[in-house]
Amino acid sequence: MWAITRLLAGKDLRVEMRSRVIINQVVPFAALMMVMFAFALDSDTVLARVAPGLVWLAAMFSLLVIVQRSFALEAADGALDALRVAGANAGGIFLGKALALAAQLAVLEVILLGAALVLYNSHIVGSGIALLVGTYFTATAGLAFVGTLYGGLAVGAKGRETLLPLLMLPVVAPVLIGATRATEAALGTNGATATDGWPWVGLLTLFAVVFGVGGTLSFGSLIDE
Amino acid sequence: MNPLINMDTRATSTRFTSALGLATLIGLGWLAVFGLFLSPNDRVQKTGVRILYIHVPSAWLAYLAFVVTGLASAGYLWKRTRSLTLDRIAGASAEVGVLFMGITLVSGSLWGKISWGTYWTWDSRLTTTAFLFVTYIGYLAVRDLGGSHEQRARRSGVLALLALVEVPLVHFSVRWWRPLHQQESVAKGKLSDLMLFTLFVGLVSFTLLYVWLVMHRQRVAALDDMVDDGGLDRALADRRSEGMP
Amino acid sequence: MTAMLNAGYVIGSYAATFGGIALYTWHLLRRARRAAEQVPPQDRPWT
Amino acid sequence: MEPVVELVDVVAVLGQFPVLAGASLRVARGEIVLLRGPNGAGKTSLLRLCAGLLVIRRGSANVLGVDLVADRSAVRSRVGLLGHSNGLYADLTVADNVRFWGATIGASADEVLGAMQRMGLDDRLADVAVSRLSAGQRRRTALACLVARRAELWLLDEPHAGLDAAGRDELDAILRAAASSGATVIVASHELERAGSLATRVVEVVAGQVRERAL
Repeated sequence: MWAITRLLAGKDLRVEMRSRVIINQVVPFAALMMVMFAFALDSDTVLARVAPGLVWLAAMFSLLVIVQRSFALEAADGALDALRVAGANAGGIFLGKALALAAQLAVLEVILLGAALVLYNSHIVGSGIALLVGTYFTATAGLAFVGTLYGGLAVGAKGRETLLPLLMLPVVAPVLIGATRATEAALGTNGATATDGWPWVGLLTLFAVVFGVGGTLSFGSLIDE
Repeated sequence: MNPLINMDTRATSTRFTSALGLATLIGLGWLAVFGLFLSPNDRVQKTGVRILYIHVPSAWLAYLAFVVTGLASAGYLWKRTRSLTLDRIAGASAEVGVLFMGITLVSGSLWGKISWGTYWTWDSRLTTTAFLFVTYIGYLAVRDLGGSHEQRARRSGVLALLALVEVPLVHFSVRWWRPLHQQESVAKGKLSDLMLFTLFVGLVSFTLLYVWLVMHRQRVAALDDMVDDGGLDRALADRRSEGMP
Repeated sequence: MTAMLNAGYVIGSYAATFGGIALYTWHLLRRARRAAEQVPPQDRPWT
Repeated sequence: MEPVVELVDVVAVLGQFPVLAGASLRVARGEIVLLRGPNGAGKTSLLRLCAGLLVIRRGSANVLGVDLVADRSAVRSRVGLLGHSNGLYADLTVADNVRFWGATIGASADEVLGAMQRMGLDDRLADVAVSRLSAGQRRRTALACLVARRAELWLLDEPHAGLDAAGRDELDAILRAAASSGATVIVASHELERAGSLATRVVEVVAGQVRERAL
């Protein structure tokens, strides 16, 4: 199982290295979202206040795009069939895809957070760095697991472009809430302090564990006919 | 013509469901009469309390439906109790649950308009309910994806179990997010005997309604599956005669 | 005035609830009849 | 000897359509069986079924001693399937693809290299992205991935399509060598002249069913 995980994650990252779709298309899309939020909200004080929420909202919409891309790769030339015929462990496929997804998402989130600091005039407080890192890892893992799980379910289905957001967005709502609150605590938004944030990291961890385990166990029955 | 009385078609009806349907109809009629006319106004909530007689039972029904969906799905996924009937019950129950969750949201927001002066607040119970509603709409969409019956059952079974784990996560995250949630409004214990009785009538008749609806919906699903399978024989005959003179 | 308005909300909620139930039931029984036409009665496990 | 493939009255559907309508087929070890028949007759489905990818609605199927009705997944790692699609990642290079598919089935780097050479893949192609290859070169790459698998049962869907004369000869030689070393080969092909000389037996697939036919 771990061998196929490593193989698949390596393969997905290599595809991204060669095609640069995420770097050339998804990152600009996410940055554009951050600018559009500023147009829509049109107030520096409001922007500074809602910056953490906007970062994670943009991350979530970008996740939808990355998941579509990740599974379009497998569907394009029948690679998913070939993986199944190769007898690849389904749990391994799940973890491999999720790992690559998490790595791509992680890079994207750093850029989004940087954009928020520059565009929305937010600041990281010194005591919040550990919290921010904790939030970042747990939320990214949770998002990647959910994305892979539902992406695999929708792959090959008719109308998958529209089905995926319907299935995924309600499920990632706790991540949006948890990551936003924890990031607010780390940035000191609205006078929140770092200690307010740690329970949220606990929730994010629980979320990631539930969907990581659930996905590894059930992925085989989701992608099989 | 009331569709509930129209039992003579015998499509998915049996003597049992007909009797159950009749009992449900009487219960619902009784509920309407008691809820709208016979029960008194509440001291605090005035006439708004009347909405609770249908709101609380429909919310109860919806939650019951989703629990049944989860249990039936678990039953399907567990190898020793695997049967497509359980899968169809899960689907039937989820559909009825979505209907009543929608009804609950409508009647709840009307009640909120009377009691709080607003249709919606971001209170944990309301928000969780709204998320459940959307989650199970997605579940029903996945059931419609096509493929074999077994594939449908497997996919949607996994999804139902994930949704079941998801509910507490959503609930608690929303609760921490907005700690200042509304007080439990029904459990304040100021209801008169007649009010409690009306609520009781509501709960009983909605539970009967749930059983009646799920039995029928499950049988419709069984018929649909049989039509699919029976269609196979015809399709096979067509297929074999391809290219024949 | 508010009493009138509130009565409107109450009636509205009853109409939505019972209307929703009736509509769904009608739809369900119609589906049942349609599907049953294609399956002979002896094949239905509940008859 | 126990047959490698034994299908009895197999029915399989795609959506509502029965792609296989009671197909029966017996293939012994070492055979090279040619499936022929009109488009849409069910050749592709027959191959996918043997690879454990299709749900069996009726009938029984046993491939390499595995009961496909009970457990389809157990047979998958032991067969090699080349379908209509090549299963290649267009953004990766030829070498990346062959290495990836080799690794998924546990083939060593040398075996993969050898397979590429046997399929006449130029060393200069190794670092070219698959998206820039011609259809024939892609087919050769996919075949190299398949050769590296050393499967017990080879299932090939129109393997000659898109290949030039040299490629076809190489493929035929590889299939003969595989069969003589104990593997079993089932080929669906329109190239009757060529495949006919390759096959030990020709089987006609018509309307989702199988009819034996003498050479």
